[in-house]
Amino acid sequence: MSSHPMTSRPLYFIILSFLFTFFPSCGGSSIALAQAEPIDIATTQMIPDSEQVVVEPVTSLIAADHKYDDGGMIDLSWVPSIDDQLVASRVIGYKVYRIEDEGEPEMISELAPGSNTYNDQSVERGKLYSYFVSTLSINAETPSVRTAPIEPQREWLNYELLNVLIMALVLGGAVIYFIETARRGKKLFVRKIAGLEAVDEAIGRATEMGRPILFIPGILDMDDVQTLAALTILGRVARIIADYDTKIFMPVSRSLVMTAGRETIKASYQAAGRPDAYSDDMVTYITDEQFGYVAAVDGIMVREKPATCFLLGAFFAESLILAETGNSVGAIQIAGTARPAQLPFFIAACDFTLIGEELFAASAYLSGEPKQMGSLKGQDVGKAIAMAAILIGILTVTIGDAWNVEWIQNITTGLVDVFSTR
Amino acid sequence: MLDAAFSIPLVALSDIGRVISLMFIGAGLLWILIRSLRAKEVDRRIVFLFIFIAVAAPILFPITFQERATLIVRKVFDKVESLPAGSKVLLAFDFDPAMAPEVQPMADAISRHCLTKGHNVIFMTLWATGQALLTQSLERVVKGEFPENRDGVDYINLGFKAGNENVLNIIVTDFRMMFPTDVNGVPLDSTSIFDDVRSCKDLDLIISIGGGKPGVKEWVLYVGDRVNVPMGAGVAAVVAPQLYPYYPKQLLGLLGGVKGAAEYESELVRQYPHLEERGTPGLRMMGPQTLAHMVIMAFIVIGNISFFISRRRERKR
Amino acid sequence: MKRQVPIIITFLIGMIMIFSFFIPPLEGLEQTCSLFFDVIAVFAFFLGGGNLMRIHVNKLRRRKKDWGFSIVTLGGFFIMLAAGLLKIGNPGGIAASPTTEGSLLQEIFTYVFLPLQSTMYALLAFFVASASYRAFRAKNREATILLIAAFVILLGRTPFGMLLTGWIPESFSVLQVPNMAIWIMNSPNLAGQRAIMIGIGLGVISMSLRLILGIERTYLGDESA
Amino acid sequence: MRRSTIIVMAMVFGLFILSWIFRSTSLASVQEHYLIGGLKVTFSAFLTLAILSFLYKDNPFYKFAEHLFVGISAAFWMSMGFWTTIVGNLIPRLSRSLSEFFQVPYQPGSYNFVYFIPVILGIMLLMRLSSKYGWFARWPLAFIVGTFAGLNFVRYLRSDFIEQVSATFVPLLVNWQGVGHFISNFSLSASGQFVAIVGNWVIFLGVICGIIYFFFSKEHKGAFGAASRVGIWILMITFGASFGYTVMGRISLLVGRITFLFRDWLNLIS
Repeated sequence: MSSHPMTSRPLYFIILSFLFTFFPSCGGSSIALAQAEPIDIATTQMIPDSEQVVVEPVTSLIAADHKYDDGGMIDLSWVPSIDDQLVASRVIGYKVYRIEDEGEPEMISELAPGSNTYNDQSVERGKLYSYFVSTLSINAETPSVRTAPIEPQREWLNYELLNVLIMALVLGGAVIYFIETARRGKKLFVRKIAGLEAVDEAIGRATEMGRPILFIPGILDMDDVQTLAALTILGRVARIIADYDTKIFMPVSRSLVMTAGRETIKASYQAAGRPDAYSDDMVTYITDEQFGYVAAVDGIMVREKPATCFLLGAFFAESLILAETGNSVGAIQIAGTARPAQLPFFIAACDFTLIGEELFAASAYLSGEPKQMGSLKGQDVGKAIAMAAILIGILTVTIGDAWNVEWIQNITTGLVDVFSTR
Repeated sequence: MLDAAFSIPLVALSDIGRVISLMFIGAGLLWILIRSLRAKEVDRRIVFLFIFIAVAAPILFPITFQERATLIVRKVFDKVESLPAGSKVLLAFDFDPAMAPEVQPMADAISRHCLTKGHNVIFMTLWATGQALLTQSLERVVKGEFPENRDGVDYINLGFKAGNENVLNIIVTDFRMMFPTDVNGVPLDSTSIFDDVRSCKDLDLIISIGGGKPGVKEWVLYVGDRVNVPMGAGVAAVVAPQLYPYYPKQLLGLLGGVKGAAEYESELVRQYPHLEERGTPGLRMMGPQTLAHMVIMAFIVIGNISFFISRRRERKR
Repeated sequence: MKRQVPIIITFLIGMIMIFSFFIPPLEGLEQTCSLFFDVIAVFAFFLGGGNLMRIHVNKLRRRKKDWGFSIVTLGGFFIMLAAGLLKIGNPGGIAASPTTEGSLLQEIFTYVFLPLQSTMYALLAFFVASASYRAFRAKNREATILLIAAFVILLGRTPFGMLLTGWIPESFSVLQVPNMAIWIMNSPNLAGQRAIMIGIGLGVISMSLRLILGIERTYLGDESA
Repeated sequence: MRRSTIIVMAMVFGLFILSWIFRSTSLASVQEHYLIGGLKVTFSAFLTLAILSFLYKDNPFYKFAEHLFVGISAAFWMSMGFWTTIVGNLIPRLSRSLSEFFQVPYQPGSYNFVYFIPVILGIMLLMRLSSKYGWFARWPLAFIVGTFAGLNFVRYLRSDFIEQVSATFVPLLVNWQGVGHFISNFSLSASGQFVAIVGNWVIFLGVICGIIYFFFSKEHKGAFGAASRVGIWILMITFGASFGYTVMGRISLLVGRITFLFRDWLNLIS
């Protein structure tokens, strides 16, 4: 269950609830403290008093509007009955009752012993609710006092996530700013990426050997960043292939990737001035099913014996199956993925591997497009923020912890608040 | 190296099959080593054959080991153990038959543990193929071993919905919008297990068992971090390392691969000895695992020896 | 129509999804969009099936290489479709879960789909073995580091590590292989994974932004726009 | 066909029949439909071996299994999607009579007409099958991309960026009570202070250097270059750990298959 503010800051809320009880009109009474009101509910059962196990009621029952929602929740909290013990408890549970717009009490939930909170998610805005909780023994029920009526409130901004919003604006702003800078013609620097020079060499090798090139863009759809990066690199590869007049073969596992792949290769062939050499057969769709696709690509590899394999995009378990099969037919392999789990296999089994973000950087580097270069630079701003925050955070935590310096500990708390949403 | 190392358990094991298969594997590795030393290629099919034998032999002649739960596994166990009976636990079976040998043992162990403790378990899956597996699991573990538990009261099977993360994004605030009925067409409103459950906020524990996408990562991103419900996870070994950054803040614990399952099972059997006869597939799988690991390590060593020898020869030229 | 409308749709939906995160009253709209997505996702499955059919019918018609196997694919496809979509052989009839125990769909799943998929995946065990023999070599410093880390984890994940190094006294217990493995997982592995996670996270964030703002349009298939 | 091919085919076929007979006789005492039961198990075993045969070399049996798999899986996803989501979530909101036909509880609502939107978008997606009206599919595609981009933007920002930064705030001097205490309690115990301190230092330097390695807009020279080199070492340890961890998973997959062959098919183990 989500812990709500009242359990952590009781004093603050008691003062507030005190205020609201006396001045219910001030600022939308969102907290209702239990009031002593008689409750007429048929709890007494037909058992002589002497045999009834009467337990103490819960105390300090508070109903408060749930913060930062659309006005659909009310939080309840209370101090459990003093008879609610871990060992030999006489309390067998609690029942939560709700009274809607001064109507009849309605039992809305039964809770286990030890419970001290409840989150009512079935309330509506514009209605008044009051609650009471009764403590159950094996044969009796003791109701608590009733809370004052409360109306759930709607909030327009989730202030708990303000830090996320600010960070989103900062990072988004940085990305957009650098894209615009790059568009205006400013040259942005991207460091050299090992393995990229190998692309030309690998294509040349395929030409010499007279064998085809296999391009696998991963197994995810067009909504995955890695697939898009792979297609950008494909554009470049296809351009060189068109010049060399080598065969390219691209089996895909998503129909949308098939269309995008065809358009990309077609565009490259056109740019190379050889639109006639292009054919739709270069890109074929196989199946969406992961291992069905792998089975088919494996088959293609051993039958067509490509000289070069590009494995760029989002890969899962198939990474090693493809890389090892490619290796067994003697292909040079250039791989790249941002799936950390598959990287070790690519690093081991392929000739060149683009590690994680290098895949995105490579696509920016090859295309030289302002949008890609700019966002790469924008992401570096994010990394700088992360590094700075980590550095300060670690230093303050270390000093604050080791020598108990209070003001430094306060900095840590502040920093944790900024970089935490829980 | 292998034979010497295995001499300790071998003293106790008199089974001839075990001895013969171990000797066979040892001799074979020696043969590969000698071939490699002479700088001769070893066909990959021979390597394949070896790994097949190394896995098959301990299945035919079981070797078992003791396990002790590591902290990261024990935290999940302790959480399930410490919740009071009747707590609402959601178990997500986000895997397909391909991954099942690896994660099914932990799915079974956790299901057993939850039902033994008397928790109310909600089963669901984000994988279409997961629903068919879920049906099998329920038949075997829930209906087979806990016949007194009632569908809709003590457990419920919500089944599969298409949409991956978007399914999670809806149930995080409203189960009924995504699942008007359970897998058998019974409306959620008519089941007592959902009386008090409107959204993921009302759960006491979520355990996602998976290994692909959508899987544990999506659960953390879309549900765990949003509602602050404790989340545990059981995953295929391949994704476990990349989930470590979420532990312990965003995930309370993590079971990685068959070893995670074996550790959980050992803890479960220690606490509830009567569950041992229900099967401990994770622990049993550790035998073949160990032998295969030894063979793979031997391969790495042999591969590197031959690599250094060939490099030295090249340098001499 | 062809280009502008999709860009507007992406922008609107993307913005709704982002802002509903911060503005509680928008949550309902976000949920509805998510549900729409789930429905469209099913149509994507149908698209997959349609594409498959088209390709294999084409293959058959043109008598391409290995066209005989296309009959197998189409046969499997239609049998499964009959069992699944029409619920043929489902004891519970139309109202029952498609995967009811004993239904034709569940039977095909158990005896055809399951062995095929899991064996395909199990091939990995062989490839891991051949890769470790062939490829995991201490070629340079980086590869050596990778190798050593892998070796410690391999050893530490089996009961064997304890057998070999269990004798090391408590005051040096980090040198016991299982403890070393745990330490690697909890410290350097965590650090590396976190660095990758932060990097990729930022990549996803900036890509999402580019998609929503219409800067990135590759997915529409027009490079020029 | 060559003669050897025919012989192999005949042998496989013969073995298949043999296995069917054996399996059926052993099931005869337990099952009513023992002939079908025997066929089912034999056929699964045949498919298992057909895929495994690829390890030796590509062959018609593998091709058969591969093509069968492709067809079955596509139809499986279609069926599941149709029954769970279209019938489960869409039809109850759209039509009372269809709900009655499919026997699902109808959910009336005054805004239910909006659920025609995904249907229309879905149909537009299917238009991709036509080459003339294929461009209509861009609309649902834009919807898909927009949903994902929006959802991922905030969630990755929170879980994989913001939370990860604060999770890295680890003390570099764990349980610090002075140098004297540190030296007198020095040990290499796995739960000791020294190991914890080293661990946190590695986390600190590892995360920073790892991020530096992925820093693309600055040349990796000097101190920056050195840090990036440490970064790649940390990444290599990470990948090594991943590899070591994964081997186990991959082996268990094979254990699963071999167990099936030995237990369900050959009856060698119980």
